[in-house]
Amino acid sequence: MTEWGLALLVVWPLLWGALTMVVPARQVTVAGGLAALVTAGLGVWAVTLSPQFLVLGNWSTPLGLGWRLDGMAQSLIGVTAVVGGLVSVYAWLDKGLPPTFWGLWLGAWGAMNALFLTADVFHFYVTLELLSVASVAMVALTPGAGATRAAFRYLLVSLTGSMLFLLGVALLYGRYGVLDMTLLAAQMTPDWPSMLAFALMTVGLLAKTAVFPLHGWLPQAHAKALTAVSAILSALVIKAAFYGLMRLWLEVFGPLATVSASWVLGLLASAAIFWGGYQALKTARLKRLVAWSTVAQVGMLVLALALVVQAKAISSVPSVHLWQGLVWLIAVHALAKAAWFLAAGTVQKRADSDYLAQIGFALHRSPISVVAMALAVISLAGLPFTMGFLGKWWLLSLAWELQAWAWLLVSLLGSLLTMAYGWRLLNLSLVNRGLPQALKPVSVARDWVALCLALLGVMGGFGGHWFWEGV
Amino acid sequence: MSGLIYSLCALGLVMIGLYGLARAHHGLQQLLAINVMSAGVFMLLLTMAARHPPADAVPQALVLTGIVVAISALALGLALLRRLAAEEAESHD
Amino acid sequence: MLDAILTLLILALAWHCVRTTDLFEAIVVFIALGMLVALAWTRLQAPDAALAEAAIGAGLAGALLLASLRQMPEMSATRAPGAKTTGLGWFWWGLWGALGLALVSGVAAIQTTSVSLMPQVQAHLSDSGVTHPVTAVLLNFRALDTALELAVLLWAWMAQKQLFVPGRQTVYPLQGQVLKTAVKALLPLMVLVAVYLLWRGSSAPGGAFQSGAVLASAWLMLWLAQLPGLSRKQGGMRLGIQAGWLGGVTVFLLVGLLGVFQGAGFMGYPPDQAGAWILLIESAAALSIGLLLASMVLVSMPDFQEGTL
Amino acid sequence: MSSSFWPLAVLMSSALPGLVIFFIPETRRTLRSLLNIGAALVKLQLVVLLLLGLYAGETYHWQWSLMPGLTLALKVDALAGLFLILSAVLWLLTTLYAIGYLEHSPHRSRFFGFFSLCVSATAGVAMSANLFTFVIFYELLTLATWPLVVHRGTPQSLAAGRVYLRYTLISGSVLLLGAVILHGLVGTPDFVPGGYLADQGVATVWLWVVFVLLLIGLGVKAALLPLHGWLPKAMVAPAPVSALLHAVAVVKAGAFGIVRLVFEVYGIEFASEIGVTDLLLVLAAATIVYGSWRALFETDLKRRLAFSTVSQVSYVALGVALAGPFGAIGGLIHIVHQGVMKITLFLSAGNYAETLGIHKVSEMSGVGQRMPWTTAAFTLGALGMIGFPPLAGFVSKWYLGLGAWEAGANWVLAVLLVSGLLNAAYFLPLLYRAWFGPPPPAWPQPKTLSRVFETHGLLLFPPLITAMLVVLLGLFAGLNIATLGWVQWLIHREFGL
Amino acid sequence: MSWVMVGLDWLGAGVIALGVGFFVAGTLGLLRFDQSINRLHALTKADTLGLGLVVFGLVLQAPGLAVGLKLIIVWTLGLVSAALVSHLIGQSLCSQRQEEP
Repeated sequence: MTEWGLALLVVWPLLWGALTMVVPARQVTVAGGLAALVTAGLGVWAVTLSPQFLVLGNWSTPLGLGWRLDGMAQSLIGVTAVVGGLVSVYAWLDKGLPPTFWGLWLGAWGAMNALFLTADVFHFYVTLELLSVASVAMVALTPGAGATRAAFRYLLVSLTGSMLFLLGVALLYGRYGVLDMTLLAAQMTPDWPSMLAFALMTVGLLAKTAVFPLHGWLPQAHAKALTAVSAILSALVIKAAFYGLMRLWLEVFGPLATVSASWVLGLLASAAIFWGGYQALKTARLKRLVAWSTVAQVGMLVLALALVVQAKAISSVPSVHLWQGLVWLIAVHALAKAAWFLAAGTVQKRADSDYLAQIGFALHRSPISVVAMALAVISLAGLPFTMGFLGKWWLLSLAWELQAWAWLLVSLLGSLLTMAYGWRLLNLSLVNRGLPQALKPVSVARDWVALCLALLGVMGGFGGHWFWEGV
Repeated sequence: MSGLIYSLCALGLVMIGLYGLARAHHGLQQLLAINVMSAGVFMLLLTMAARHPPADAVPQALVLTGIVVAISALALGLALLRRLAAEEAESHD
Repeated sequence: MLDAILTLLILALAWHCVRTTDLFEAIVVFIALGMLVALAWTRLQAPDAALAEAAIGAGLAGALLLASLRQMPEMSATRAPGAKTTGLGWFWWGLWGALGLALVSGVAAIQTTSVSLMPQVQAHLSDSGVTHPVTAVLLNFRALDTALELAVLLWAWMAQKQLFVPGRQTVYPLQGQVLKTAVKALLPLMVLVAVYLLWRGSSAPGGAFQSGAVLASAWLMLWLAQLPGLSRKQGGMRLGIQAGWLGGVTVFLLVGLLGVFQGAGFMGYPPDQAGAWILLIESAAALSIGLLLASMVLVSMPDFQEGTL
Repeated sequence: MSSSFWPLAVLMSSALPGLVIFFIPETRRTLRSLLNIGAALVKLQLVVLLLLGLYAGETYHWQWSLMPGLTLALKVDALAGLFLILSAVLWLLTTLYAIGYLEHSPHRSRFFGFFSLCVSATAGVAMSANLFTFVIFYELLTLATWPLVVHRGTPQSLAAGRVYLRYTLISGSVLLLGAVILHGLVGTPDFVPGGYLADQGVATVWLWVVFVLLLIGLGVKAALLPLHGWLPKAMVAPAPVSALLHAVAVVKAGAFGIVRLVFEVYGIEFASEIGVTDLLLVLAAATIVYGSWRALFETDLKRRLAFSTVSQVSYVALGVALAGPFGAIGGLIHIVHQGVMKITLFLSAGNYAETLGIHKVSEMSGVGQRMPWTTAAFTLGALGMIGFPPLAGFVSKWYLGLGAWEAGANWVLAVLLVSGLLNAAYFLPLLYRAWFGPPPPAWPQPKTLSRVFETHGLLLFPPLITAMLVVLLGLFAGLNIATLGWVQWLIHREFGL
Repeated sequence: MSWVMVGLDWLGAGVIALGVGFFVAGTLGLLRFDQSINRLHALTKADTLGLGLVVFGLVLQAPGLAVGLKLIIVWTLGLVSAALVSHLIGQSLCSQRQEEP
């Protein structure tokens, strides 16, 4: 029964995504919406399964493809299901969305589910490629030259990233003759070709996760995209590439991921945090601020990964729930960033302008979106009563255990920066001098979806202990 | 012996592709550079396959998959470029 | 000896393709490069890959590039001659060189290791339903890879359909009977070749991709000759075309799903009927690849009207 | 350790109405006031019940595990009871006052929503049973108070808000860092009266680092010397906000945190043994003198009161740092007494500003004739602050003196004396001018808020009640229900000193 | 019998060499002629003849009849497509020339 369910998890969104090309435009939103909700249901159901290793087509792994459902994959599938489901509800309410959005979104979703499940390195490349094609297409949905240029730049960076990743896969196959992650991890020896493959694949994935030196494409792409699309990109698509990084560093290239290697990650992460924060403080546009905050938060995630790698390398440190913390931080960012982007999009639609100077009145008139944004900022900054706070506590205690003072300081400064640019926005909502202007009518339901996502970020904090002990 | 030459050729293609990508001024050149690079990577995979007779079928299957992915990415890139050209032409006149 | 010359030729062409600032020249050189790379792959005993590279990598990609270039007139003008080519600073050259050296040393180290999955492939070939190892890997052992790759093609087409912008350049229509009669004569042969490629895929190099490419070029020839063929206006063609697009992915995934019920696991086929299932999937895939690639090239044609697809 | 839900009930009694009030439309004034006052009364009732239960030996403990090794735990013990009763009583009075004060201003639902959230955060701070929960509620207090400080939305209030945030959020992170390091060293057990760090064998350098970090975190809210900058600036907020928050909730949370830290994390003997209390002593003393000194020169009434708060709160820290039974008693009593006295002063200052538009000290002359009752309350509060014998201030200063003498730190006695003189120096001329000074020809913005009283009924009675409390707490300190009796019982039971 | 085979091989090789010569001539024509029409002329004529000779040479060396027949088909297809393509290019060149006199 479980194999049938997992198969459906991947096949259902892809099939319905393909079918949306045939369904006439009027019914597409309904068909797409329903398919999305069913996928969300499947995703949540998948979380309840017990971890297992599944072989496709009864061909044992070195030859065939393996699906692995361990704690990390399950939680990410669950996060994608929850955030994806709610963003689909928002997209269903957003009338301005072109119908092809649904086909692309379901394709991306199917790709992400397949990506989280796969245990094969080349299959990971193919799913990542499908995800990138769908995401680039979604960015290009917005009319206007800006979006097309941003989409083209996104395509270029992701193609280069994929090529480097594939080059790494070729070297790995040349060296070990095996493509399955678990088998690779077993045979991995720190010799020159493996190190080269490791470096190439890491750079490839760093480009796709938009970590500091290779982040150029993200602000335009996420700022120019439609609201629902930018939420999907920031909250979910980035995480798929980061998941790849997690798999490589924590599992496939275990012996190679030494402490000095984690220093490289840490430096990149710190640069991302400070540069992203600085730009977020400087920018004058709403969605660009949220996009730059994604760059900074991705930095925090990579910093957490660096710490976990360091912990695993020393391995004397008691495994204080290493990967759970990482997945927890991913869930925090997914929920908070999706809520922030949706709320920002609604407010921007009401004020019909993206400039921070002109949205004062719209902010003032959409209290629910402001609360959603406030909760999202609080969760990202790691202030209490949110999942973010627990995530930050875990990160700090891990840094303290490893005596990694630099990273301890960076993560603290990072969350302070988050508060700084987050409050820049909240200040606007409390200033009641915004000049009254005609606001575009936007259905309140969309604010509630954003608030619902933000509240999940808060409620998640309470339900956490079954995640930490259970999974 | 011939395997080594072709792997050098493959790496040459990859390096030229990277150089071309860095140096390109026009979107089309960037796409061409990426396709040159992917041809290089595929050739590397095939040299891995041809190290010992009989030629290993798995990398060849990977290359087939890779070619289709490369062509779809190229087609998408060109579609974006065409639209960009149309939009810029509109904005000029 | 031949390999050395071929390698030098390929690298020279690639260098020229990248260095030249005239886009048309770059594309022509790229097509030639595709041909030579296909030749090199035959030397590497990879006939399937060579066929695919020649048909798709050089042929269709070339057509696509040339058609798109036609629609970017003002951008195709080469950079002003005086402009300083952005000489890559010594730092970048150093990095580039280092990466090159690293790669060469890495690959050289691997050259001697003798690891290959071929023994497992040959061991399980008997119950994979086909005799040709590449097709067995593509459609049986790593079936989900191919299914998702078809999905990539479909989603790329979905994006292009969304991005379509009618061409605005003047076009010189190809009148005269010569093309029409030639196409009428060649078409059955091309379809025959496509079916033959598809059929022999189970026992020798060939299969869905190559036959799909031939089908695509057949469709293109039809359209170029303004013969009625691929257009929504003709009666049932509209649904036929859309079904064609989705055919490949949907059939593959549904058969895969069916595998779960038949006890062969997701993306698996019961051993005795494997050959039949694979043939079904291959034909659907060939049809949809052909249609998709043809549509992609047609959409980039300058004089392509909105409603035809 | 019965896991009863009482502590949660106290917390929810003000949090839930707060959340409901957010959604009440602006126009429904009566519904909002009813809900507010009802919640305040329920909370007061609950707290009184709990205190009686506590006196009878009950224990109330509730916990919820969030992460392995980290539980959200609420416990009502004697110390928590002290702070709870203070915040419950004063929240009721200030709500009445706020309803009167914000008669026609916009965004009242938002105001009262955050107002209740802030009080529930204070209750959370009081009842938190381990450092992890304390940090959570402590930061939540910042988040709940910021919208109140910035309530008016004017540029000055936004600037004050920005300063407030900069101080509190940075100190919050420092506090979190200290808590994490402590968690790394010894984990996060519940607060234990004798402190749980004594025999953990932790290197003293780390003990000092953690203490300094936690002290910085708490010091900002307790307005210790270098970190007090935000308090005077936050006076821009409406009067009820500056009254409840900056005299009772926020500032007291900091002081309460210091008490928990020294008594129940380090343990009083261990703390003085490794010498951290000396650091605290010096800091408290310096703040006391500096606060009173700056208050002397402030021309704006509320800023003068703010600086006097800065100095008064450090009495609590002083009492804790004296590491003796009497010092401890003095410090703990002062938490309540200073709260009651300071709120009287702030409410009266709010009355003056609201009814006559008086903001400057110089405008105070002759206000006694125009508003006798408010000025009477103001006088009682001021005399209490100076430490005039029968009033509440005197009791705590007396015990502080005893503690200082018993600890043999004579210079602390001198500090108490000097600060008492300084208090007198900045309050007495004020009183003199208010009662005996000639009334000005016209008040800055005179408003007749009510025909029968000198100002709006809701504005007048709360300061009177608190002034009466100042007197009662002074006279009947010894009763076990009054603060002194409660604290002596607490000190005897908890610390066996 | 074996010398017949050897003779055929040598004859085939000679014919192929001749074919290659024509190919070289065709490419030379491509590079030397100025107008594209003339280049078109050189390419179609010389290369098709070259291809014919090469194919004929291979047929001589071909192991079996089937392979020979396939080679013939290849040559005919080459012929047809060369003619078709040159016609189309010539046509579009002329229509372009009518545009700008």
